[in-house]
Amino acid sequence: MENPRFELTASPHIKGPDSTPRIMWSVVGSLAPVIFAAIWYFGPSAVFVIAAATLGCVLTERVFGPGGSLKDGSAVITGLLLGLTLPAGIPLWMAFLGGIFAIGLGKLIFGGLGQNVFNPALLGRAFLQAAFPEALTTWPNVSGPWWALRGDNFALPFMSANPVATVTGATPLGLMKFEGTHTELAKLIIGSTGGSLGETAAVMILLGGAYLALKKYLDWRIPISIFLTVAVLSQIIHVFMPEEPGALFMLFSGGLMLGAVFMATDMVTSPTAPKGAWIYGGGIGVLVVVIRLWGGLPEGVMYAILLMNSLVPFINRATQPRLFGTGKEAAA
Amino acid sequence: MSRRTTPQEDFIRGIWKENPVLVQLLGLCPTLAVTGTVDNALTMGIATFFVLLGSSVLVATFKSVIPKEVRISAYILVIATFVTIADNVLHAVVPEIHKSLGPFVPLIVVNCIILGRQEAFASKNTVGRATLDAIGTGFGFIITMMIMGSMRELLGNGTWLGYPLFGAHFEPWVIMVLPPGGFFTLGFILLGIAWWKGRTAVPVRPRRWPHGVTTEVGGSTS
Amino acid sequence: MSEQKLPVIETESGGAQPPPVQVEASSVRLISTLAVAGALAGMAIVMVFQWAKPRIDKHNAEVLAAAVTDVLGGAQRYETVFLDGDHFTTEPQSDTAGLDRVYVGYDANGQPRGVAMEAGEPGFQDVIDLLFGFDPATGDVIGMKVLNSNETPGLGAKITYDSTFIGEFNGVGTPLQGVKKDRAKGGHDEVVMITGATISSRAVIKIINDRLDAIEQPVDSYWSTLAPAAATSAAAKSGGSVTNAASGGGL
Amino acid sequence: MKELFWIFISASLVSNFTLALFLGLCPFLGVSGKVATAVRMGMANIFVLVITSLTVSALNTWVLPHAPYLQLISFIVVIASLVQIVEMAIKKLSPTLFRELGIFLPLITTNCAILGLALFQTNRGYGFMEGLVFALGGGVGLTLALVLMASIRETVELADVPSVARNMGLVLILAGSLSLAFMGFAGLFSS
Repeated sequence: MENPRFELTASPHIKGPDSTPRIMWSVVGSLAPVIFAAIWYFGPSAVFVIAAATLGCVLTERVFGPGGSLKDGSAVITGLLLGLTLPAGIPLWMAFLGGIFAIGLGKLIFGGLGQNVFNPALLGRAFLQAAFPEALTTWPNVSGPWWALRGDNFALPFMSANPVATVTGATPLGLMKFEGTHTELAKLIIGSTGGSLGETAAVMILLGGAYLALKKYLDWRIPISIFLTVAVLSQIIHVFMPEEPGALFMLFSGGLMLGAVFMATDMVTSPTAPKGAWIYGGGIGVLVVVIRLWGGLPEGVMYAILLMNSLVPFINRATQPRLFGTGKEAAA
Repeated sequence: MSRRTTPQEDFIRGIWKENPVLVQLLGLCPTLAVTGTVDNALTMGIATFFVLLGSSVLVATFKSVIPKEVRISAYILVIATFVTIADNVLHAVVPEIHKSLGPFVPLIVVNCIILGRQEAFASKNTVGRATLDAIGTGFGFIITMMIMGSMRELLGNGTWLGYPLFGAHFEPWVIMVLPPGGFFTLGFILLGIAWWKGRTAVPVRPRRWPHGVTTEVGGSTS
Repeated sequence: MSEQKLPVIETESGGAQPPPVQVEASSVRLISTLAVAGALAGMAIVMVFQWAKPRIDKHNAEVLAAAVTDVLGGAQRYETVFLDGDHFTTEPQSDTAGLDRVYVGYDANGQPRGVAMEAGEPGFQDVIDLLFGFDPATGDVIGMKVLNSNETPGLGAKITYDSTFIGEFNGVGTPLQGVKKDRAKGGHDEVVMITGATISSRAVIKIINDRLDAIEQPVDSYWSTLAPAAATSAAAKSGGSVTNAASGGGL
Repeated sequence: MKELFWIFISASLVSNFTLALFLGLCPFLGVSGKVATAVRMGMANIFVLVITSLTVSALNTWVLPHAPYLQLISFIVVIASLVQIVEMAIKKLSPTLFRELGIFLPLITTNCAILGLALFQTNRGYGFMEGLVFALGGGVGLTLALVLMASIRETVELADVPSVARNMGLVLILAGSLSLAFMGFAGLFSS
């Protein structure tokens, strides 16, 4: 502490020698199985939506970001993640707009990589959800030919989508909340249910997450604490109120896996100290259960993470007496 | 008052250079709360204009009679009277808009713009100048409300004053008429103004984090 | 008066005045100024209020009358009845201000058409207030109109203007059952909800059901004093609604 | 009981006083630079809101039914003087508490949130207990928004924020993002 040497790189710098671009491109790689599953279930629509969201992010970074900042790959990750949280049938212009918002107001306005408060992809998703609630809650059914579009992807910019010709379904959480019907666990695990592009295939998400955790590119405490909190809390509630779903259903339905593994662990917007990570994960878990069971919306992972993102500066204050220069102790 | 201003300056100042909302950041509560539609924003702007003008004229007329010690109480009394009048008139004349404005009409009382103009200008100047100043500031407020209301209604509903402008297939951006949309719209306008001003003048400030930053910055917050 | 001199003059005048005298003198002035201002303000307010009050009252009455006509399928006139204790009456003993009330509508022939009642409960964002018409003779809801709501524009807010949804309340058995569009079976007690706005739709249905739960008994008994002939069918119907509830309970 | 609980949740989270109803924006944007100050400001606000709610309940019960046109003036005058009296009492009884909260009290009296509470409480026809819970919920919501904003701003102070966003631009975008995140509470405990 006597003579601190500052290396002025962007914020994810506590994890050792790996450079930011290298970490970021590994994350992109770990998303491959999830993207594969999305294309498997949702056909060409998945490719278009993910591409549109990524294009929105990359173009915004290119136009407004500092020179050369595209190389670190963070804009691509934001775009891929945003795309994976969207329903397959969404008009592409909306996905593109979400990408612009995510990078523009979610990241660049704070000064670029490592300085933002909210997870950009989720902020973009929350913006789209608030702006186009109907398009964002129209879930295509997983049946039908693979190559068919899952909705009016090619609606003209600023225009509404035509009513979908294919049958629309509901997410397992929606079915649970509004109809009281359960979805089989096996379906939830392999992902053949309604939902956002990347959230359905739990196995693939865990695969990508395990890779990142092994390479120490994500803090395993965060997903584990989220899973534990959600499982324990919902199981306790299930015992007292049997009509509420149990732990397994809560874990494998909705965006919990995707959010816990890829969004909540975003190094920039999660706490730096281990203790902080536990508090943060626990908070997300509690909020998810509360919003899912007693809120007006069927799913709350996105809001839970955003809300806890806003608490991260506070958690960091509480768990780290000094904001700077403690990186090495925290990582050890 | 270091320098006498011309009547034109009294009038024009409130519209742009000292725009109450965009430059002084006063009266944000109504600017964000009731600008979801143009007619709400316009009604609110006119009501505030009326209260501001009435109070300024009255305060400037009686400035020598009002003792300094109770001036704030007297101003608030005057403002509250005008607001009550405006509230009742709106309720009787445009009941639908009054309903959708809800408690935000009475809340004009605590709009800092009005009390601010009384304290800073009307109580120190002639009736004529106070009138010009109130009209200018009031117009500045109405214009800001209209900009906010237009942006939010156009994008959020595809209409302007209720007339559809973008055709039947326009997909409205619902967020614009929700509370976050209010914050984002005003934020965007302020970013735009800062960009415009930065383009014409002031060189970019140096980064806050030059290389020799000391550790005290981290320590001072705890 | 040049700029440099100004502060000097001020300090001089401030220092020269003997403070106690000034405080004494101004305290009377303070109070009298405020009193005069207050009196003038009061007068101005009362004048405007007297001008506005009848207009506001007239408008409120018109809105209510229009709403009652609306939800009671074109009732010609209506009568306000108050819940005094456990029964409804047109002339309650206690002060009417704090009493629950419903509006009984009559058609052109002076026959009672139905009962309109206000109800409100939390929706998606905020409290939804609505008025609905109820026919105690058949036990059906015969109309619904949202008076106040703060639901999501373009989505939940459709409960106020979506004519298909509002039409669903035109003759539907109680307690109401909310169903999704593609799951409607055509039952007499089914209300098809707005796609994408199920939470707000459900809230409307729940508000009506809860209100009826709480108030149907006294409404029915008041109704039977109005139309003795209808009393038997009202009793028969309440048996009917129990079966409805039982069959709906499994869903 | 259930209704009181909902009123609390609604005022603090679902329709957060600051982030959804835009009440108390002045302190939210002006006094949210430091967490310590924000906490104290929030506490002082809760305190004044509770006093306001009690006052408004009393006025609504005994005075305003007879003179409805005096609503606005009586709210302003009575609340302002009551806060002043309480301020003097605190100064006398607990100088420590006064040092903590006192400097904020005069500021708060002319704050949107105070008059807003009075008007919303009256418009929604809340009685004594409901009003009190509404005031507490509103105060907690306001404090929550204030403290969150302050802790975020302390962090963002250290970021290379582009010059166009240095002043209020970024703060408003942050407020919008917080407001967006709070939309997750929509419909909470409503059924």
